[in-house]
Amino acid sequence: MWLSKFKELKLCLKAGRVTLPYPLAPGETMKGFRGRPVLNGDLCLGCGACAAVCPPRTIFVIDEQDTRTIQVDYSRCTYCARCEEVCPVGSITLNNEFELATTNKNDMKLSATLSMAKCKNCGTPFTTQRMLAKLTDDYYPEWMQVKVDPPEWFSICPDCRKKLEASRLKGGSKIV
Amino acid sequence: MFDQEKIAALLKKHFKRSLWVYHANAGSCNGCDIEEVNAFTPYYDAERFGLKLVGSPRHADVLLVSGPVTRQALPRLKELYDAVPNPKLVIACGSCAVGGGVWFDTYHTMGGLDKVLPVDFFIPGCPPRPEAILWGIAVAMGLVDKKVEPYNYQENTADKPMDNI
Amino acid sequence: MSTGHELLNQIETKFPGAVKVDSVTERVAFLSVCDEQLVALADFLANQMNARFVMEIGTDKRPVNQKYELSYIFCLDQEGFEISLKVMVDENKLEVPSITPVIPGAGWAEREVYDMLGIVAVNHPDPRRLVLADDWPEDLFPMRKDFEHDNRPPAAEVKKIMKEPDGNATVVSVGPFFPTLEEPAYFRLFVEGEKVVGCDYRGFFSHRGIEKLADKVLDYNQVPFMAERICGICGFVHSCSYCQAVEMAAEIEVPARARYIRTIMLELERIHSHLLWIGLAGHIIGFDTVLMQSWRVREPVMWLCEQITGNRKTYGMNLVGGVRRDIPEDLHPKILETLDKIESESRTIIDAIIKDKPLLMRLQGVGTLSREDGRKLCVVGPTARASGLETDIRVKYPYAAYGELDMKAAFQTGGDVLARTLVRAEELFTAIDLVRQALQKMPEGPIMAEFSDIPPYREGISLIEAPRGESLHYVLTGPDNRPYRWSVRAPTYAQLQAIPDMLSRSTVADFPLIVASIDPCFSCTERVETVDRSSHTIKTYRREELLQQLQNKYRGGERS
Amino acid sequence: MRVVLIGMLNILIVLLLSPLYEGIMRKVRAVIHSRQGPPVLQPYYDLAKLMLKDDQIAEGNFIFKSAPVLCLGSIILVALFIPLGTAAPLGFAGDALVLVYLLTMSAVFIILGGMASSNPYAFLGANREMMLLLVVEPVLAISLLTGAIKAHSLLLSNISGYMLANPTFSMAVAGLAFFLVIQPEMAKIPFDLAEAETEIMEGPFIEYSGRKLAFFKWAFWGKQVIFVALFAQIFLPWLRTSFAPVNILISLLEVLVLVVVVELIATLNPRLKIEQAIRYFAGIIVFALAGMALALLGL
Repeated sequence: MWLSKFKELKLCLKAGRVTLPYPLAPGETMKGFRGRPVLNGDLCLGCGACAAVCPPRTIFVIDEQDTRTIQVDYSRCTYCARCEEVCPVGSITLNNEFELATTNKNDMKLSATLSMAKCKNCGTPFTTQRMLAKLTDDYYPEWMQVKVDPPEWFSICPDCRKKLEASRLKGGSKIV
Repeated sequence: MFDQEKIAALLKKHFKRSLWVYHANAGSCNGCDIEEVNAFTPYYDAERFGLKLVGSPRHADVLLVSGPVTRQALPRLKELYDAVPNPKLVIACGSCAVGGGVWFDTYHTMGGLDKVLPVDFFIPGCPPRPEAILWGIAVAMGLVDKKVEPYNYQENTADKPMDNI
Repeated sequence: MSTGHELLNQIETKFPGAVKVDSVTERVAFLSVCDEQLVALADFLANQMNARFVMEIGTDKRPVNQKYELSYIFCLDQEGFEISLKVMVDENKLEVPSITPVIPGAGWAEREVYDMLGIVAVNHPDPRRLVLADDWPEDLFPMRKDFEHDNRPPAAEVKKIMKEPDGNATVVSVGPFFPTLEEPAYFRLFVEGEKVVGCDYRGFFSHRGIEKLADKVLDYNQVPFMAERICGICGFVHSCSYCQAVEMAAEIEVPARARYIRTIMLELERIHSHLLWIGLAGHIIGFDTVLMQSWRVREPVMWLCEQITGNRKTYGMNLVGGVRRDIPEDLHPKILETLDKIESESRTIIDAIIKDKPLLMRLQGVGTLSREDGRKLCVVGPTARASGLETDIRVKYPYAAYGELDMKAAFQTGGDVLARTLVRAEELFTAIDLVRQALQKMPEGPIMAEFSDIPPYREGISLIEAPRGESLHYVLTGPDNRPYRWSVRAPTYAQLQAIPDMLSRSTVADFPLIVASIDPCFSCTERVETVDRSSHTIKTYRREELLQQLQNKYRGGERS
Repeated sequence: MRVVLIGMLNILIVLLLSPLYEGIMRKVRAVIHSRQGPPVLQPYYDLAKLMLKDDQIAEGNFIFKSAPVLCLGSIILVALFIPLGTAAPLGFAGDALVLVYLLTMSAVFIILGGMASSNPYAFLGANREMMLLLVVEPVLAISLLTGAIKAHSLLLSNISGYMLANPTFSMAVAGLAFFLVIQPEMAKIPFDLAEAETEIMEGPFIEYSGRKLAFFKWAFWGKQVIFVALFAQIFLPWLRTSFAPVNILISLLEVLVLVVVVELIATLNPRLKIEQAIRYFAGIIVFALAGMALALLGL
């Protein structure tokens, strides 16, 4: 019995002290670690793809009259990085920070407020200006080639588009 | 017979050296609980900062709660809170306790600890790494300052007129 | 095919015209029965065909066909075949005959169905509330489709449903917050001195309404992340199991590489879970050095997982159809190196443990569960294998890449805590070996299947050998990009029923160790919608038996 | 005057140094656990904090309230009866018996406090403490009596003097028996049954908080030092000089070494069950009695 105890003692001492210096020295994370979500307002288009896939439903798209706000409240975030995966422009990413403790839950709120584009037909705001600009930039060359569907289509809200298309098919008026 | 505020201030100082933790799981998935225990194991060794897990709430200074607080756990949790002697800290650990987690709005949870008890510190993470828990405790002890802050971006429309469309 | 057809033929001969075959494959048969025949058929399956009752799943299908559907799932472990018996319940009748009298293990499931859907199991021996909070109103049933997931009804009158001890035993409440149970669970031990003479259990402190969210709010690809949070230790098991169930229902072929990656992650999870268990068991008996050393050995696995998946615990790897992250070639040396280190270190620790006499004094002969009792109580996983029951889902019902790997299930015959420790120790090394094999055999290729959409109203069942035992996921696909019904049966559900049996010869000092020896995971068990709180049916019956025994032993049986 | 001085010194050593020894034990534990461990001064911080905390149960019955103070008081009293490098301050013929009684007293107050807590765990803990007391105290008494028989005196200093002069076989048996009860008397694993955190949530102390808990803890640590010191003084009487301060220093070092040994045993063993512990000590009682019989036979 004593022998086994000595063996155990040896086993324990052999490992030596393994305690990491953290938090006195900075902690390291592995490459690819999914830490805190970061929102880059300069890139965000306001498409809301992140909000649609978020399992804890903690990303909101809040539309007001002239603005659209993408709000991330990562207090209940599950750090799954689905938002990062679906974001078309990389405006929401998970960085490697994990030291998130705070006294105030508001510290965990991120938001980006973007201006809305108004429908050229009815004046209702229907998407963000950036979204519109992005679509135009992406597809403008193609339109120029095929010479159909003038870009003006994109400045009109889906509702108006439907109506206008309907009336066009009936041989009605042209687009404004 | 004592000046309560003075004592509380004095204690704040002493909490830097000695903080006894009672850990309550209010319906969590176990992830946070295991990481909390992990914070006491050799690689992280929370005990070197004077932390100790205690078995009775009467001995505790900190109520470390994980889980979204389920309806069934709520009354027990309140009893527990009352059993911890003053001055005490309440720390919500993990996304469930901080914000309610995936189930923040379901019929059987309360959607986070701050809905039912006054919470002093939040440690988000799902689950928080042991280092994150140590960091949170260090913030609670006043050893380090919190790092996170809110971010609000406002698009400046004046720069980019949308006339090109 | 033969097994399924043979069996169906037997049933057909025995009960002509009683069952309608909905579908049959090599692995599973979905049958419909009428409620008059249910009890006889369940009796036949469980008590003559040796099938193991796994779960009863209730679905509110009123929006589709004005009926409730109850699926009773059985497993034929010898043949590796699953049977689902479906019974339709009329929305105005809300009654079904109870199968608990013939299968005691169904007691919890039937009570849960009542709690969740309001369907009464007629003749149930102990129809008490199981899942919902004590102050939940009587007439609200959360799994009905017309119940909103965020409906939080005001508190109703609290009913005292806990049992009182007979005679002059003292009540010792364990929990719901108890230092060695990392999770809330409430046991009432009836003790005389240090001897435990009975117990009662109230669980479901972790009932969070997960299943409701899946059929009301989240979509197919959000559910895996929630499933992972059913349990913080064996989360990957749940997300993987859910995905497999959906993939089965939708007939999605998962790429081989994804299956291997799943296998590797499942086994890594088993490694850290077993090391964790060894540590906690040591902690419970006051041997903190075991806790510290085994968790020290475990930590590199966590780092490895973080490197592979981006998180230490909740890996977020699974989506329906495959996995999100690949395990690149350049990580292989690191994985193998970590495994070597863990293998040699845990071997020395386990060697030390099994030679430590005082430690063996605490483990040997404690919480013994005989092979026979184990079979009756339907225990699964390491608990079953420690009692000499050779049930390992990885061998009997191969999933992921297990069919292509070489493995042998560990088993012991002692049935006590020591045997459970040894089984877990052996599984630890099996798991290390499996990861090595999987890394070697992993084929190249995509990690995500191509599929268009998931057809509605198909059923899928997935069994996985979690570190704690068999875990079942059932999915009924739905029309609006989310499961119509998703139900989980965690291993602890089955194990908890064996606790009173194990406790029967124990003392207060042994109690935490015995509970821990099944490696309980209450959050799994109570996850959601479907689970357990202790079967009072079995428990009551057992307790009386036990009281009788103890009285005979200690008091000469003078009291009845 | 000298008595008062030495008395003060003993009390100071027991009260002021006992947390330090506790701190050292925690450090030893940490080394075995492969970790850094708390600072050696940690127990002082803990005590200071507990002293300042609110007392959750200010009400409660008289026994519940007074048990911690009485427990600490009895330890202070014991400190006056033990030799710590010098002769015991209150040494008189028969002090060995008084010592056994007083040491039992401190355990009795813990039991009373637990019983008065009206908590099933405290009750269980108190119960266990009582059962342990019943098997452990006899060993203590028997081994001291063995020494007394050999030395023909109940005076501790005479017993240790005899040990120094004639380390006989029976004295060795008595010493070994005494050593084996240090572990339960110090409430260390494998015999910390009464306070087992993971089984009965610190047993008798479960309902105590703030100052009362601090008193209990302090008394506990004091008792640890007293026990080890007593063993070192009586059964390891070598290494003494004629100069008192050096003697005190030597005995403190002896305590340090023993404390480390005790902690090593504690970290390398699991907690036993109460019936296992009782069976074990029943064996030791027989062993100690055999030693006493040998002493009577003159061995």
